[in-house]
Order: sequence, then structure tokens, then C-alpha cells
Amino acid sequence: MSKPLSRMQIAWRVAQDIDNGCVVNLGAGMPTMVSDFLPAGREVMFHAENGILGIGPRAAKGKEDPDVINAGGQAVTLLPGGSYFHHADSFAMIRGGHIDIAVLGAYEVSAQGDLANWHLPDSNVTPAVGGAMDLAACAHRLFVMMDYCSRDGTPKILKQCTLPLTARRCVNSIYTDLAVVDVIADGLVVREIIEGLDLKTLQDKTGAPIRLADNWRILSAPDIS
Amino acid sequence: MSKPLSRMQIAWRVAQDIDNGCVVNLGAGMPTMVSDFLPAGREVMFHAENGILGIGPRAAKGKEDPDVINAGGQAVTLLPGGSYFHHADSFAMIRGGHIDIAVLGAYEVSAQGDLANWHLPDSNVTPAVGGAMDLAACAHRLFVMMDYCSRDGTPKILKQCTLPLTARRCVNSIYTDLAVVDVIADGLVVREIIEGLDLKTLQDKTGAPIRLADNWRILSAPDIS
Amino acid sequence: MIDKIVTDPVLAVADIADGATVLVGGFAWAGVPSALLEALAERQPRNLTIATNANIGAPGLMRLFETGCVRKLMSSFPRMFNTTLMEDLCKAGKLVLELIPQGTLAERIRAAGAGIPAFYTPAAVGTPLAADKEHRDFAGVTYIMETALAGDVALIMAAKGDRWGNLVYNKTARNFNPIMAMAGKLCLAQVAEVAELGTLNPEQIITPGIFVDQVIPVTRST
Amino acid sequence: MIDKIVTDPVLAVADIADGATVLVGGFAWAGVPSALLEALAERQPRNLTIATNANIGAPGLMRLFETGCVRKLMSSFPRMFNTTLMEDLCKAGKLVLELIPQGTLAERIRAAGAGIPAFYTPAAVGTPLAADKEHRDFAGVTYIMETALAGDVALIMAAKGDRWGNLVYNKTARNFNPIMAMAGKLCLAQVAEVAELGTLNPEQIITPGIFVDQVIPVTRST
Repeated sequence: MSKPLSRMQIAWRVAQDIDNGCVVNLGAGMPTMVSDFLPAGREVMFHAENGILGIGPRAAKGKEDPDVINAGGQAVTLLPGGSYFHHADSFAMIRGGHIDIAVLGAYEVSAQGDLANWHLPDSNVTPAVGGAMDLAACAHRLFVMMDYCSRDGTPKILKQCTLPLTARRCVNSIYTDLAVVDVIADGLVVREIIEGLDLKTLQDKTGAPIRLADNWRILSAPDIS
Repeated sequence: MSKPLSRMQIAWRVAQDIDNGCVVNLGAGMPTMVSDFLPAGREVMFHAENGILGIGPRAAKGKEDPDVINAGGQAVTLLPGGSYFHHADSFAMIRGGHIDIAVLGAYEVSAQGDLANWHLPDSNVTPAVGGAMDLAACAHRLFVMMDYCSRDGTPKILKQCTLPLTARRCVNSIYTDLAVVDVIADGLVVREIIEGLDLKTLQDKTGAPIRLADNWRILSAPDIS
Repeated sequence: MIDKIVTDPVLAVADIADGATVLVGGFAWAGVPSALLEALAERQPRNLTIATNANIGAPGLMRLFETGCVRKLMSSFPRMFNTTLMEDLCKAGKLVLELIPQGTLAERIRAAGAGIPAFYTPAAVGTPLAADKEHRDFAGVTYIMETALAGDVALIMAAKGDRWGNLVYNKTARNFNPIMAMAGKLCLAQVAEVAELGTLNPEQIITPGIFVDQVIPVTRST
Repeated sequence: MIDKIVTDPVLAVADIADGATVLVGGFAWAGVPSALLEALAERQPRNLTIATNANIGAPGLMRLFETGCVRKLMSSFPRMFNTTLMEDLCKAGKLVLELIPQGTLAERIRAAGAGIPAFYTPAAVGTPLAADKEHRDFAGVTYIMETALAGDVALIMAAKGDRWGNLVYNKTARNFNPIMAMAGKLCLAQVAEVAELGTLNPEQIITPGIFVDQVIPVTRST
């Protein structure tokens, strides 16, 4: 079996599915890596909740501007053509259906595309939702980036989410270290799977029925250090 | 009896009651004259519905900018400190209670301060409301500027308006050619009246009971050509 | 590469279908997308719904009314000077008029662009324009419910636009244009000048390109 | 003459009463009105309700929590790093937390400033945060009703301000500040620089002075 994809490799894989001209919102954490791996020649407008459109690469060390940050608080840059706006306008963009793709992390995803990514009731940590509910409810397409299972091997793709939801029926595709899974009307379809991993083994790691797409392919990504 | 005030003199009279620092919206027509008569030393922010704050004097002949207009379409100027904004922001200012005084014309005003100023059902003209309903409902104080009676002598101040309303219980003060009348909780109080006109004669021109304020004064205005 | 520049107004309006709801920017003569309106009038679509504040004297818009392209007008000030066209069309049953307070018109359009299906406003309460509206009290004050007003297409006018669709306006020619840009499924922006990408001040871009589909440079003929 | 410049943050916050609802601008460390927060913490008011997105690590704000000035926090991201203060206060029953999706928080604040008492949003539908909300369908989609969130006072931060109260911001330090300016009965704006009246570009003024009561110049101490 091939090695599971690293987080950077998952980010690379997501980036390949972002078309030229898309408006894309990248959630804090893992999803922010996606912008580093856009194929050459594709121009994409990256949006963040805190009022910035046209986000460029991470700011170089020593060149950080504390007033140019993304929604995760990271120092970024602004591309030519980028703009700033206030929070109500920023969420007007989100709620108004002007975001083509949102990429979010997840604790759990259900076979219907329900997403849970904001609250672990058994933990000691105050719940925090940020802009996830607005994005999950309103982006045209929602891509989830996560490890296929949690660290202890528990499935994160389930018949029903056990954790508090972020939004119902919102996830379109799930990008993971082992497979790319699409959520369609009649269930979960594996579009790509890493070399040497068979569907049965993947099914055992999944809490809901999955099937292979007719045109399924090998999930692979370049070596990224 | 003194001569009734001219329209410019009514505008002058209104201007005296606008305090330093107020935000004021002047309706199209007669009210736009008010800004010409502000007492020296008072600084006022004039607002218009079409997205301009800090309106200065009318544009000089030959110096008109077709993109600098007020809500009546007149070419105006912008004072230092003025700004432009879009229509939703402009009406956020109005509806949000950020306009201290609106000055509007009127067909009729009732003893409770109801205003009718947008529709003459018996006329042949398509009704047009503009921003009057928003202003009437939401300005902190509403000043009406009008002739005391219509051209044929019919009272315009009435127990109840007969024409379709612009807003209920919105008018605070009525500035006219014959008198200044305040609308307070228990009725209509004449604050100023032109020299030689007695209350009884004024009452005959009024469709609702009026009384003199304890501290009533003579209504007079300088000669303005 | 993203390139929203379309040089021909005729091409820009080519996909506006019969029965479309068209948002038309401008206030009086400021910020009216006249070239787009003229191109649309040339196409002679049928059964349009036009939402605009008070620009019905603009030649292209006039022609749409005169030639029977418009079934419904949503406006706060549907009055034309020097003509009784509006009155005549209404009387003849050829035009339906929805009179909307200006602030409500603006907020309904902004709501559509912002994903808000409905909201409450105090404007028009107690007047005939609230007659058929749902009333509701909040903190002892009565409001009416108004719904979002989206356009199949928004025709707007800006001073400058770039290939991403970023727009800046000139003074009070801003008016309804930025909120209509948000509320049109398709947003066509006539601009007086095309700006090189990156030359518009990011602090001063009023309409970020996210809202705009086509930028059509038109030299003002006045 | 209109002159909203107030040179002392201590004077500016002097009238903020016990029990006040305080809107606090900023996102992460960008655009946080730190000097006003520190002046307020110095005054030690009681029973405050604070509405802010996620700036609870700002020293003045931290001190308001630590010293028991805050009864309720309304926020989308009420999490502090390197401390369990928030968790401890909640567990001890000393702090009530209202978790609000970020877009709903922004729109509730904007609504208050715009005279909209309530509106409908799709965010949070089907989640625990919608549990007590009124649900309603429009065109077959379910939404929840949210109400306006006004402040007795808004504490905001801008790059420049003039004596009329006009403000411009620096890049993403804009964030919640302009909408909080609209929604505060009293709006206090900390600015890095006072601008001469007329020197701010009227096309680029983000917060017109109509929304601002006091402009407090504070040199950044970073």
C-alpha cells in the first residue's frame, strides 16, 4: 500500500480541483495550505471572513504586516486586485452565495453531507464557531479536508454525526489521507483511493456504506517536503 | 397684519432652529432652501438620500458636476469633511436613527402629527414616494415646511388627514407662512404667529384645535429677495 | 487568468431572457448604465420586470417602456417629467407598478445580495403601502416584513473597473449601483474607464470583483 | 463648529455605566481599541455585556474579565489561548456566554445600526445554536430569525479620524469596526492619527462622521 497522504499532499490534492476564476474561502488551520499548491496558470480569488479578498502567499519572515491577516490570524499578503471590506460585507459575500468553494476541516461528516466541526462537548474547551456555520450553510460547494479516521482509528465518516452539527447536507467532497469521497444524493462515492488500498479495507474504516465510482482513480500526490 | 412669509423666509425660519452639529436631511423642493440660511457659526451636516453627507452650497453656474447632486437632482457641492456612500448605507443612516432633523413638505398634517405628502389620489399623476416614508418614520425630529392653507384656502392642518399617509405621529413642528406650530402630546401649540394675526383668525384657517404657547412670539423673518 | 472585460454592450446583454427581472442602477442621471440600457432596448426582450429608483427618463429605459418590453416596474419614484407615458401604460393595463419606499427598495436589494430572505422595517407602517404586509412588533414598535429583491441581472454603471471586476464610482453616481451588483445573479457593469489590475486602491474599491460578471468599457458620449 | 476630538481616553470612557452593553471592535489583534479598553478596565464598571468577535486576549479586555467586570460575553470565538480563564469563569457561574456564528454576529450589529429590528438567516439552521430560535421557510428553504444587537457604546479603532468623526481604517483592521460604529448609541473611536478636515478622500471614508461621537487619538505603543 502507498503511504497515506501528508497534510500538505491533501492540500495539494484539493488545490487541483479549484478551477480558474473561483472564489474560495479557506478555513483556519489545514485548509489555509491549499493556496500554496494551485496549479500554474490558475487565478483564484481567496476570501477570508475578516474582510479580505485576493489573498496572496503567506507574508515573508520579517515582512509581516499585523493588519494584513487571514481568518486564522496568519500574516498574509494581498494580490494586485485584492480589496478590504468590513465584516457585514464579508458575510454578505458568504451568505449571499458569492463564495464558489469553501474548504473546512471536520470532526465528522455524515453520509448525507452533514458536517460537525466546531464543538467537542466532552472536552474542556469553550466551544467556538467562528464563520464555519455561515460558510457551511452558504458556500456553493463545500470541500472538507481531514484525516480519514481519527488518531485512535475511529471512523470520522458516519451514517449520522454524533457531535453537534455545523450545518446539514452541506459537504460535497471529502479530501483525506486515504481517499477522496464525494457526497451525492444516494450516498458516499469513492472517487480516488491510494494505491494498494482496497474498498473493503477502506469500508472497515468508515461508519457508513461507501462505493467506488465507475471512473475511480488512484489518489496520488507529488512528494512535498 | 404683516405680510405672510415668503418661501425663502420660511426656509430662513427653519434654519434658525437647526443647532450646531446636527445631521439634517432636506427634502426635495422648498426644504432644500433651508441650507442657504444657516446662522453664521453653525456647522451642520446635510445628508441626502442618494448617498452624500456634508452637502455645501448649490453649485455655481457653469461649475455643476452632474455626479454631485442632492435627492432633488440639483447640482450641489461637497464641504470639506463630506463623504459619499451607497443607497443601503444612506438609508441605514436614516432608518438607524442617525438623522437628527428631517425637513419635508406636506399636503396635510394632523393634530397627532400624522403626515401626508406623497399621493393625491384624485390627480392624474403617478404616486411617487421617494425616501419620504423612511425619513418620516425614522428621523429624530421632523419639521414640516408648507403654506398654512392650500391655494384655495382649504386648511392643511387637520384633525385627521384625508390623504394617504406618509407616516403616523411623526411631525414635531410645522413651519408656515403664517405661524410656527408644534405638535405635542395633547395637541397643536402655536409657538409663533405673524404680527397682527390673531389666534381666532388663524383657528378659522385650521381644521383642528390650536392654542397659543405661553411663551409665544411674533413670527418674523428678515427681508430676503 | 480572470478577465471579465467585455468590449461590446450588445454581447453583454445578449443572454438577458424574456421575463427577466432587471435591476437598473442610477439616481436621476447619475450612475445610469445608459449604454447597457440602449443595447437591451435594441434587443427588445418581452415581459421584463424592472427595479430602479427613478431613472425612467434615461433614453434606453424610456425606449424599453415605449416599445412594450416592460411588464412591471418596481420603483420609489416612477414619475417621468414632460410625458404621461407611465400613466398611460398603467391605465391601459400594460404596466404593473409596485411603489416601494426608497429605503425599503435599497434594503430589499441589499438583502438579496447578502443572503437575507426577509427583514423588518418601520418605513411605511400605517400607510397604504403597508396594507398587504405582515406586521410585527419588536420592543413595542410596529414594523412590517419585507422580502429580498434579487435580479436575474443587474445593469450598473461605475467610473472604473478592472479585469477582476473591481469597481469604483464617481461621487453620488455610486447610489444603487454597489447593492445592485450584489443582488444580480448576473452583474453587468458599464465603466467609463478600464483600470490596470492592482491600480485601484484596495482600501477604496467599493464593489469587490466577487460581485461582478462582466465589465464593459463605454466612453461617455456627453 | 463640530469638533469630536477628545484627547484623553479616560475622559472618553467616563460615562460608560454599570450594566452597559459594549461593542468591541477588532479581529484577532487587528483593529482592537486597546487604549479605550485599558481606560475602561481602569474604571472597573460592573455587569458589562461585551459583544466582540475574538479579541479576548487584548490586555484591557482580559483585565475586564479577570477583575469580574463582565457578566455576559457575546462572541463567535470566545476562546483564549494559554489560559483557561474563560472556562473557569463559566464553570464558576460568573460569566454567561452567548455563542453566535460570526456572520450572524456581524449582521445583527449592522441591523441595529441600520434600524432593522430583525432578519432571517440560513446560518446555524439544524444546529444546537438554532435550538431556541424562531424558524421560518422562504421559497422552500428554512431560516431562523435573528434580532438586532445594539450597543450602549461601541469602542472601535481606526487609522485616521477627523473632527467630524469621519474614519478610515488600515487593511484588515477594518473588520467589525465600521458596523459597530453604526450600532453604538455612543461611538468612541480610537485613532492612530488625526486628519485635518477635508484631507480624507470623500470616496474612501469608510465610516462617515454621522456614526461617531468621539475621536480619540492614541499613538500605538507597539
